[in-house]
Order: sequence, then structure tokens, then C-alpha cells
Amino acid sequence: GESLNTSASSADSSAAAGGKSVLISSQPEGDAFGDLVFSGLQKLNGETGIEVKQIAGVQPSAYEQQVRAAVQQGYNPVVVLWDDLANVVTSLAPSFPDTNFMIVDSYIDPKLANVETVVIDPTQAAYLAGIYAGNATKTGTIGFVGGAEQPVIEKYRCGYLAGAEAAKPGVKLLTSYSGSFTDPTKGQQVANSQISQGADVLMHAANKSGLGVLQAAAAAKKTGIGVDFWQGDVAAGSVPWSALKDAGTGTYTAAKNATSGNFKSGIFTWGAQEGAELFDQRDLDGLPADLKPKMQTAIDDLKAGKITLNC
Amino acid sequence: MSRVLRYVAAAAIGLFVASLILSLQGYSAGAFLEVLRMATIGSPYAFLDVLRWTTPLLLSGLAFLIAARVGYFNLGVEGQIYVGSLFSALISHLLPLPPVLAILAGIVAGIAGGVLWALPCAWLAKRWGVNEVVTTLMLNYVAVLLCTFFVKQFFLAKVAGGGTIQTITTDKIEANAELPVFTPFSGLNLGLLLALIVAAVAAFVLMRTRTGYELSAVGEGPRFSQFSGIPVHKRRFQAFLVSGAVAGLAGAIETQGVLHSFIAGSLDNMGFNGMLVSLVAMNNPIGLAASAFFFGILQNSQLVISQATTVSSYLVTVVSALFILAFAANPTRFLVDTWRARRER
Amino acid sequence: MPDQQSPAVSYVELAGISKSFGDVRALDDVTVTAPQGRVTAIVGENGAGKSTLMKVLSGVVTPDRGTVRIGGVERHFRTTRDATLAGVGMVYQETALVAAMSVWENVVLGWEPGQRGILRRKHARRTVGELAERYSLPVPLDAHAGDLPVSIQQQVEILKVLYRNADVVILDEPTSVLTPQEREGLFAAMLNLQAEGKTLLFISHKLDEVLASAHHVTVMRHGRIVSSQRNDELDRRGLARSIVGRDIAPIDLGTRPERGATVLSVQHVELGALHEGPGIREASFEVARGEVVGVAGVSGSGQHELLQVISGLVAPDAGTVVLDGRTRKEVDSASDPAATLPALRKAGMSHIPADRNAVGTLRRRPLWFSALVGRLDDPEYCRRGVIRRPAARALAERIIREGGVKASGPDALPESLSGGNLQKFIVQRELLSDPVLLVAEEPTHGIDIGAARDLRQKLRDVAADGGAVLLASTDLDELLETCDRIIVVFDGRIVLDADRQDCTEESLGAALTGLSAVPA
Amino acid sequence: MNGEFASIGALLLFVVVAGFQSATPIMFAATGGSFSAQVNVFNVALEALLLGSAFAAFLVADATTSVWLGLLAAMLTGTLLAALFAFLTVTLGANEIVIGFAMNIAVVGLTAVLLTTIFDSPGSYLSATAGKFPMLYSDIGWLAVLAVALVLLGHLHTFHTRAGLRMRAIGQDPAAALAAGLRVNSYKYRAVLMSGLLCGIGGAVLPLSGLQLFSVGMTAGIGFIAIAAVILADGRPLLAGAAALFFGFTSAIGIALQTYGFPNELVLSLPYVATVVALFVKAYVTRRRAAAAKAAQRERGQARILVNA
Ligand SMILES: Nc1ncnc2c1ncn2[C@@H]1O[C@H](COP(=O)(O)OP(=O)(O)OP(=O)(O)O)[C@@H](O)[C@H]1O
Ligand SMILES: Nc1ncnc2c1ncn2[C@@H]1O[C@H](COP(=O)(O)OP(=O)(O)OP(=O)(O)O)[C@@H](O)[C@H]1O
Ligand SMILES: [Mg+2]
Ligand SMILES: [Mg+2]
Repeated sequence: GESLNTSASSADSSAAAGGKSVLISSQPEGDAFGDLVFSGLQKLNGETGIEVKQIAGVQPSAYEQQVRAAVQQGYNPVVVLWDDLANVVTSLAPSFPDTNFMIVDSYIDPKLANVETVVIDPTQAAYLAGIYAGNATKTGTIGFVGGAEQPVIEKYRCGYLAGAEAAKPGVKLLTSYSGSFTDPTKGQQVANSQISQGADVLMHAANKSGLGVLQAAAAAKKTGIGVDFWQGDVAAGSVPWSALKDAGTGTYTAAKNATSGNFKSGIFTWGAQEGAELFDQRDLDGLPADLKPKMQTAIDDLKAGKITLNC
Repeated sequence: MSRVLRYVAAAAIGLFVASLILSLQGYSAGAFLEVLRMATIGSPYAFLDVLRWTTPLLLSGLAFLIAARVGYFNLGVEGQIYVGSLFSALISHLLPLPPVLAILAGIVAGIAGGVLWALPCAWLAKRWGVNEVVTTLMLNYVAVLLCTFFVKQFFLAKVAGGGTIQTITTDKIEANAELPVFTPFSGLNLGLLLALIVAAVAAFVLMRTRTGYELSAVGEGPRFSQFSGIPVHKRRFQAFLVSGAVAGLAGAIETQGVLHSFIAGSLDNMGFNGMLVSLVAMNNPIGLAASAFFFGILQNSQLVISQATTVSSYLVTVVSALFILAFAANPTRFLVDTWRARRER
Repeated sequence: MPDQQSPAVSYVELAGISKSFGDVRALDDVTVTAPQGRVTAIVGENGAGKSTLMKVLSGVVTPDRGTVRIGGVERHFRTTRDATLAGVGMVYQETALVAAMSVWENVVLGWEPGQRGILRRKHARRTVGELAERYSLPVPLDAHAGDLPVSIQQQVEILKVLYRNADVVILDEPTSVLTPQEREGLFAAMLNLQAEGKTLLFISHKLDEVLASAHHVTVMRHGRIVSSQRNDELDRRGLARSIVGRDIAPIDLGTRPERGATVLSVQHVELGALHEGPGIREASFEVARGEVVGVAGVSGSGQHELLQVISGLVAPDAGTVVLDGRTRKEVDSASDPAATLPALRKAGMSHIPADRNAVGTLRRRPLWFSALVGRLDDPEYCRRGVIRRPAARALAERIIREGGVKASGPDALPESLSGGNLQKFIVQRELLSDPVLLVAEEPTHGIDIGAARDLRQKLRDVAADGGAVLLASTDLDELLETCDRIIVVFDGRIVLDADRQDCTEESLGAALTGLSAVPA
Repeated sequence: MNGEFASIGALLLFVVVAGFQSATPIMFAATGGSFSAQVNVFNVALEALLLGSAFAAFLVADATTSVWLGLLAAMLTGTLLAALFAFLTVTLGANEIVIGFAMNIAVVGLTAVLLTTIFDSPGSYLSATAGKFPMLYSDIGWLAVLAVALVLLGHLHTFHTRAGLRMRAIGQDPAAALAAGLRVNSYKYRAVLMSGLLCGIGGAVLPLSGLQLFSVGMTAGIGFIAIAAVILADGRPLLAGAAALFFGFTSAIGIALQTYGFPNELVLSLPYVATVVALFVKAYVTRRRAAAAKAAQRERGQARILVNA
């Protein structure tokens, strides 16, 4: 059988291309967003053959140990996901100047020479979803279900609200939280409470709990809006739009730069103007004729940087 | 002697099953032993990491043990650790102090947090005879929600450069309040010393002093205690609060030694692991240290497996659970009996 | 005197039974027979093997050797169920009822009437009621077993056996907890059973009742049969000698001193009926130095509660308790037993509780642990909060030695001691502190005659040394033999307070049942 | 926030539907847990039993497209897991809490691994083929009716059958039960296996009611809520069922309140706080009565205990 591929003592920090890269994320494996980000590294592996690995499901109190071990095992760049790990990288990076770190989907920029922050902004995609919702609502009431009331979830909500108001001024937005990102039943119930108050288009930002939101919308013959990746297949026919978070390509682009000697520290924003995908072509193609041009305009404006969202 | 044999047998069973699982995943039969080696003596720092994990386990185990000695099932160690962590992080922001004082203040605050969270359950149990198993379990959920709410409303961390923070966390504590680490290559910090001292004092008190005598008596024979003039309810109440205090201390040490801020959703399962530590030690203060060390190795091995192999992290938890099953599938009657004795009362 | 004339057939035959528990040879080649329609008594010292022998017969204990025959058929019991099916039922020394269940549920448990698993509650209850009536065992069918006095619980146990159609009924020390009246009731029931042709085996430490009820008496010592005789061949003295192996001297009452200073004064004590038992109304009496005062009462009369108040375990609702009141200091909080108890102990009170298992000792801690009761304020045993184990173990050793306790040492667990030996341990522990007032509740409960005599003598010695003793007992003989004065409690009131000379079994019996309502 | 329910009727309807929906699996588990509690086995493995059987139900329903076969598989799995729990605790005498927690951890891990191996979809898998249990009204399934029926049956079993009587006796006093000739361990097994069977049904409800979805750790603590219900009810199925409903309804009310602008964390903690408060009120009412009587007694005079100083 395969023997163990590493040993903690072999700490060679060769930053050369053809090295290896690791993604450390705070969600257990199977987390859809973590996998999305990792798909960026896998794409890199497909192209350049560099070894990639994903370490998942660790507790906050073990982050530091995991990051340190990754460095000692010679991974470069070490890619981490979200704030908690970003904080750990911030404090560890100065001790390991030979290793480059990438912080993905966070706004934390420690301003260190070996740390790059890859911001993947959800507000633009959420804005498009809002445009859709504003146009699609018949009752004038739309819903937003977050997994928990957190700043990053607020970004989705904020972009969504901006889009909806742009499409239908005075639209009423109901906001609720399922209190969990992993409980579809809770998501469904929260959505139902919004539906019983008249919401007819519901967007979620609640990961797996969101599946319940989409299900509830489908069951009540309302409209659901998917998030992060294309969710048109969740409750067939009732999720006509998904707000994508193009983390895979963003990570891929940054990691490719890093492994090819073009590592740049500082903030790297991956948005519409940089080529991020905000929606799935299938959704756009499926839009009703009257809505399609409006949506296309919004997309073009975002790409052109004509719309600034204060989120 | 039979006890030792028992544990050896359990370890053998655990090792066998763990190796089996790894070999099913395509690794060599000795892979798990290799993981264990790496996780304990594989590098100069591996052993320090084991001790780093032993630290909170020892304290959370002790927290559970103290309550169990008087017949309470403090399933709320989890929540008490969490609140302790929050308090310890907050005091650093609210009350900046010079080096040693800042550490002490954080620890005292953590202890206060743990006591605070144990207090309602302790009072309800003492004054109204409300079953603490339910109340402590429920308050765990409340602790998570309330701490999140509190931090979000009043103490949310600011991001350098004005960006948005994504998770609910406080700003980093002042450097003065951080527990010094022994080396930058391991998270092991001064907390270990604190934990060892507290555990040693607790073991002494429980096994050699009048207080310990009274607590054992209260836990095992309430009517005997009454007959002996021991204030049963008072002792049990005090033990409950001390249990909360030790849990809070565990939270403070994790915060000041490792996390350096309060992070919502952190410290997951630390309380429940502590409970297992204590139960595997059959609530014996001496066995507790060994048990915590054993769980420390297990925990560090989990991390090493995830670094060194591509085995699913879920499978790794299964392996740990199997170890625990092997160690527990044995007459750990003591606690069960205490529970029964309580029901009969 | 039981009828000796009609022919007796050996219904139960135990032959060559041996049983060892580890090193302890509990039964050594024991052969016993018991005829149908007769009472066969088994007597002997504590630990002689009586209970073990009966457990062999009832399927609880499997013998190492020997055979059991019931009605001529050889049986091999592996469980109590086997024995039950063969018609053997046993009422154990300690009642084994489910406290929170009703009487009728307890009786039918395990053999419930019903169809396809459905319990026929009405039918079951009626059957039990009829049975109770037939054997004149008046039990409240719907009361929770745990709420009943021991005597009634015992009747429930007997009903249980009868309900299972037992032909052989074993009663292990059924009388040790009964008052004289209750005992009469039990004997009446036993007569009924004989008349129905049941075979009765009866264990007791009380020779008078053995002689009064049994046709045959078998004496055991150290796991062997010492003698087996017909009642009419026996006399009390000879029987006692063959049990103990020597003559038993009557206890020395000493010369009664002049009435000394008051040690205990109880004035107008009241206790509500909320304390899981009966209340106390307007109780007042005094105990003087040099006195042994007996307290009698049918269970549930409040005598137990009265002693609990005096010993500080239960706070009275009203009234005053003064212990050795030359200079009176009020205990901080009369309502908090945790505060009053140590103060009372400090002032010289000692207490032998009725329940040796749950109250008197801590079952799973070594004996030295239980030896420390009331001594933790003594720097000899606990200095600066640290327990001095060598001293504690020495204390336990001393108690074991001076109390004649059979135990392996200070580290033995209380649960490993036989009931009688545990009782001796507790008694000696309480005597060791030279009490000013010794409150003794049922101190000879389950203790063999030799040991019981020694124990009563020790109580007398406490009084002779200038202390005072309050002795609660359901055994009127014991009270009449040991006490200077006897108080009778009925329905929460003290209905009799008289010198021993003025008491007879009859007068006490009348007071116990409230027939002579002459207030003290 | 800004919401107002279209009508009070819609609000009530929502609460009833969501309340029953949340309570359904808890009712099954709590009734099952009651049986264990009756024989004084502290069944901490309820969560594991639920999750294991949820996975089995999902797996079989996905493969066969029959929810009923899924239900069967769940019942089987629940029972088997319960048998393991009973073997370790009753026969080997291991601590119920340790075994329960270890089983919970192990089952989360195992189902996660199996999900990845079988469906190649780590984390969660949405089945297109697994059906859905028939719904009675909106999100209240017929299985909710079954849950209520089983609560009632559980009550009958407890108080009106031989086995129920024996189990209670065993739980309250094993020594007395043994003395009455009962085979204590076999009844313990029986009770724990019944827990497993019922948790099996409860587990099947989870992935086959709303979404045909299994996600890792999808029980999300409802096993512990069921344990709380059992303890609250002291092992009486009727009360445990009521406690499960109480929990379901408070959490539904919490969700409804969110849209009225109450901070969501506070509202989400409602069911937990309500449980504690309910326990307090229960204790308060019983003790107050006793204390009042005691106080009346005390008015007759002050008690004093004097000793020689
Ligand atoms: N506080 C105490 N003071 C005195 N003796 C004690 C105390 N606690 C326990 N003991 C008793 O002392 C004996 C020797 O105890 P040791 O110190 O080895 O404790 P143990 O038996 O290992 O621990 P445990 O108290 O958990 O049973 C034990 O039988 C124990 O019952
Ligand atoms: N289960 C047991 N394990 C070990 N020893 C036992 C057990 N049962 C009885 N013995 C021992 O066997 C001997 C006989 O005990 P048994 O209970 O038969 O005495 P007994 O005559 O009934 O005494 P008593 O009058 O005190 O009830 C005693 O030494 C006792 O300690
Ligand atoms: Mg006996
Ligand atoms: Mg006896």
C-alpha cells in the first residue's frame, strides 16, 4: 500500500514552480464553497501538474498548528479560506518569509510581502439576483434567508436589496436567518414564514439550509434564487436564477500567478471587471424576453464598472 | 493491575481497527503506527503539540469530574468554556493592563464567565431541584447564540483597511494578555503549567482533604452526608460553580494561549471531549491526567492524519470514536451507579 | 404451643448442601428437612448461613454440592423463577418491593394476568384483593409500596409468594422490624398458611417467638447444622446455649442512680406532616443523666420523626430542644440541619441511625471513611483541612477491634460486611465518642441474641458512665429489659411516659395502639 | 425588519405546520427514548440512532425509489445500532454517556464517509429518485399522525401492558424486579431496541419529507432535544411527546418572531430558554405548594435548638 507521503521534519521550503499547494479551509470536506475554491487548485494541477491537497474540517483551535505544519511540509503557496484562517496567517506569515500565503474570500489584508488576499465579492452577483427578483415579484414583497446574521451574509443581502430596488423601487424585503448553515428543514421553515407574509421571490445565503429555502419556494409555487453556484437543478423549474460566486477561477488565477513566480502581495479583487462570472449562461438564456435585455444591461454596467455598490 | 490490562487491551483493539481502516484506504498496515509516531515523537514539536491538546482536555475533564463527584452531570462544560473564552477576550479590550496583570485579568474573567454560565443551572438544581442534565444541555445552545449576538452587537472585530469581517470574532487580545508560548513552532503555552497546577491541587483536595471527603460523601451518599452534618445542597452548589470555574479557565487558556481572540463557533466539542476524558478515567482525579494525555495523542493524531494522508477527516473521527468505544466498553459502572443512586433519591 | 400430634410428612428435603463464597464456607454439608403444614425454624448467629441456605432453596443461590427435593421430586433451580414454578416462595430479610408502584402491581409483577401482553388491571387488582382477604392480610391495594410501613410491606411480600401459588413459604427474619401487635398479625397469618397445608420455613433471632410458633427448630453455626429438634424437646435456655455456644448472662442494669441532671429537654416540639411521614404534636419530655429511656411506637406514629428532630436531622417547626443545658447557646439556625447537627455532636450527642446502609455508612468507601463521622473537627483526624489517613485508619481499626466487628480491616467496604457486623461497626463508632446523649434507633435490628445482649449492655454502660440513652425499639422485651423509663408515641403524641417498673407488655401494647389514651 | 403576517390566521397556520414538522422526528425519538428511560438506561445514543437510520432510509429510497423500503431499512438500522448500544452498555456494563457520545461521533463520520463513497458527493447529496412520504397537509406528513399515534401507543404500552409494568419495575428498582423473577437484562434490551425502532422511523422522516436530501450531521442535535424531552417527562411517553411538541412549537414561534424584527440569535434561543423556564415553573409550582404549607406550620412558633456551649 501507499505509505505516508510526508513527514513533519522534511521542511524544505522550495518556492519553485512544480512545487505543491495546499488549501486549508475551516469547513469539513464536502462544503460546496470549499470545493469550489479547491476546484481552482485542481485546475492548476491539471495544467501544470503541481501537487495540490485540501485539508478540511479542522477546529479554530487547530488552525495555527495546521498552517504551521503545511509550511513545514513545503507547501507553497499555502492557501487558506476565510477570516479565521486569515487571522492565523497574519500572525504566522512573518515567521515564514520563504512561503507565500493566499487568503481567499476574505477582506483581511495584513500588508505583508508574502501574503495575498483574494477578495471574491458576492455583492455584484447578488445585485443581479436582486434585479431578477425586483422584476419577477408580483406581490412587491421578496425574501432573503441568511444562514446567520454575519457581515459577509449582509453583503449578499445588501447587493440583493440594491438590485431589487433598482428594478422595482419601493420593493419590500423580508429578512430572516435560519441560524444554521446545515439544516435544510430550518431553511424551509424560515422560508415558509416569509411566504406566509407574502414573499414570492426568495434568495438564500445559507449554504445547505438554503436547499430548504429553495424547496419551500418550489412547494409554494414561488421563485427561489440559488447562491454560490448554479442551483437550477435543486427544485427543478423554480430556481430560474443563481447568484454565482466565482471563487474557483479567482483562486486559480491567483494561484497560477503565485506558482509561476508572479506572486503579488496585497489585495486582489476578483469581480466582474476582472472577468468573474456572476451568473450562469443557462439562466440568462432562460429569461423571459422582456427581462433579458434589462438583465443584460445590468451585467454590462457591472462589467464596465458603471455601478458601484455601497456594501 | 486488571485495570492496566483493560486499557492495554482497549488500545490494542483501537490500533487494530484503525490500522485496518487505513489499510482499506490503500495505506500500509503499519500506517497508523507511523501516524502515532509522527504525532508523538515524530518531530521535536509533535510532543509539544500533544501537550498543547492535553491542556484544555485536562481542564474540561476536570470541570466535568468535579461536578460528577457530587453527583451532578454538568453537560454544560461546553457552554461554560465558550462563555469563559468570551469574557477572557473582552477583558483584554475593556481593561488594558501591564503584562502579568493582563494575563491574570484574562484568566479571572474567563473563570467568572464559566461561573456565570454555570450559575443558573446550579441555582435551579440547588434551590428548585431542576434536573441539571437538561438545563446545562440547553444552555450550551443558548451560550453559542448569545455570545454571537453579543459580539456582533458590541465587540465585532475591525478589519485593517476598513474591509468587512466575515465571521463573528472580537479583535485580537492585547499582546500583554497572551499566554507566552514555549516555542513559535508549537501552540503549547504557559496554560499547560496552569492546568497541571489546577489539576494537581484538585486531585489533592478531592482525595486528601476534608473538602474532598465531603464532596465524595455528598455525591455517593446524600443521606449519609446529611447524617454526618455535611451541608449537602451547599457543597453540591459550590462544586457546581467550581466546575463552571474550571471550564471557564479552560476557555480563558485557549483564548489567551492559542486563539488570541474570541471566535464564534470555536472550541467546538471541547466540553464534551472533557466529559469523555473524565468518564474514561472513571472520574478518578489521578486517572484524569492519563486520560487527558491519551485524548491529546488522539487529537494530535487526527491532525497528523489529515496532514499526512488523504484519508477523509470524517474517517479519522470514526477512528477516534472507535478508540473511545474500546476504552469505555468496560465496567465504567461508577458513574452509572451514581446516576441511579440519584434517581432513587 | 403448636399442635404436635398430626403426622408430618417431609415435604422439603435439603441434603448435603455446601456453598462457598470465595474463601468463606457459608454452608458445609447441610441437611435439613421440613414437613408439610408445619413451621420449621432456622436459628443461629449472624453469618451462620441461614439466609444462604434458604436462598439455595429459593433458587437465588446455586449450591456447590447437594440436592434439593420438593415433595419427593429432585429439583435443580437455576433461577428464582424455577423455584417459583416448583412452588417455593421466599420473603427476604430486606423487603424487595418497587417503591413507586402500587401494592397490587407489586404482587402480580412477573406473573401478571392478561392476554396477548395486555395487562388486565381490574382483574389483577381484584385477584390480589381476594387473596388478601382469604389470608387475612389487609393491605391497601392502591397505595404505593414505598409509602407503607415495613410491616405492611412484609404482608405484601407474603401476598406475592401466595399469589405465585407457593406450597413452601420461606420467611427470613420477618419479625425483626415488627411491633408486638404486628407480630401477632404475622403469626395469625402463618397459622392460616399452615391450615392451608403450606410448608413454612422461618428464620428469627428472637427465641420466644421461635418457641411460640415453630414445630421444629434447627440450629446453625458456622455453616453447619448444630442441632435439629422438636419444639417440645426444647427450652429457651438450652436453645440459646446451642446457638451461641455458651450461656447468655442477663444484662446488668446496675444500681439505678439518683435522678441526675437533665441532659435532654424537649419542649413543645411540633413537626408538620410534610416530612415524608407523620408529624409530631406538642411533644415534651426530659432525659436525665444515667438514664436509658426507651421510645416505642407502632411504625408511622411519629417516634422516628421525634428522634430525627432530637438528633438534628430534621428541623422542628416549633418548640425547643435543649441538649445538656447548663449554659444555653442557641444553635445558629434551628432550621438548617447542616448547622444544628455538628453543634449537637459537639455538645455530646451520638446517633445510631435506623438505616445502616444508606444513612449509617457510605457503601462504596472503605470503613475508615465512615469511621470519621462527626470527627472531622478533631485535629487528630483532620488538620488544616487535610485528612490524616493513618489516624483515620487507626480509628477504624479500633472500632473494629473494640466492637467485635468481623471485617477484613479498615479498608473493607461496608457492603462487604454482613448486616449484623455493619451494625456493630456503627454502634461502636458512636460509643467511642463517649456520648452525653446517645440516640439509638433499632440498634439490635438483625443482630443475633449473643451480640444483641452485649450491645444492650453497652447501652447500659453509657448510662452508668454518666451519659443518657434514648433507645428506640419495636421489641418491647428489649425495652423492658434495658430501659429505666419508656415513652410511647402514638399518632404524633407522647401518650405514655412511665418508669419500667410501672410498665408491662400489656400496658405498653395498649398505649402503642392508642387504647389507653392517658397523656403523659 | 418589517414583516407582518398577512393575517393572524396565516401566522397561526405557519406555527402549527412548522411546529408539527419540527416536532415529528423528535416525537419518535422521545417516545423511543422513554422506553429506555423506563428501564433506567440513559440512551444518549438517540442522535446516532436517528442519523444512522436517516442515512439508511435515504440510501434505500434512492436506490429503490420506494420510501417505504427506505422506512423499513431505517427501522432495521435504528434497531441494529440500538442493539450495539445495548450490548455495550447492558451486557458489557459500559458507561451509557461515553458509549452514546462515541456512537454519535462514529455515526456522523461513517455516514459522511459512506455518502462520499456511495454517491461521490461529499457533504450532502440531493436524490432525484428517492420519493417523499405522503403529506397530510402542507409540510405535515402522515408520519406526524403516526408519531402522535405512537406516543399514545407508547403510553398504553407503559401503563397497560405486562411488558410496560415490568419495564417500569426494572427501571425503578432492578433488585426488586430481579427478586420478582424478571429477566432484567432481556427487558433492558427490549426497551433499547424499541428506542432504536422508533428512532428509525424518526430518522427516515428527516431525508424523505421535504427535500430528498441527506447532509452530514443533518440531525443537528434533535436527538439531544429528544433526550431533554425524555428527562423532562421522566420517561412517560405522553409527557415526552408533549415536550417534543412544545419544543417544535416554540421554535416555530421563534421563526415567526424573527420577521417582526427580534434579533435572530435571541429568537433562535427561544426553544432552549423556554425548556429551562418550563422546568423551573414545574419545580416552582410543586415546591411552592409545599413551602406554603410549611410556612403556615411555622407561624405557630419559632423552633429553637440549644446546646451546651
Ligand atoms: N477526600 C478524601 N479523603 C479521604 N479519603 C478519601 C478521599 N477521597 C477518597 N478517599 C478514599 O481513599 C481511598 C484511597 O483513595 P485513592 O486516593 O487511591 O482514591 P481512589 O480510590 O483512587 O479515587 P476515588 O476517590 O475516585 O475512588 C479510596 O478508597 C477512597 O475511597
Ligand atoms: N453473596 C455473598 N458473597 C460473599 N459472601 C457471602 C455472600 N452471601 C453470604 N456470604 C457469607 O456467607 C456467610 C453466611 O451468610 P448468611 O447471610 O447466610 O448469614 P445469616 O445466617 O443469614 O446471617 P444473619 O443472621 O446476619 O442474617 C457469611 O459469612 C456471609 O458473609
Ligand atoms: Mg440472614
Ligand atoms: Mg440478619
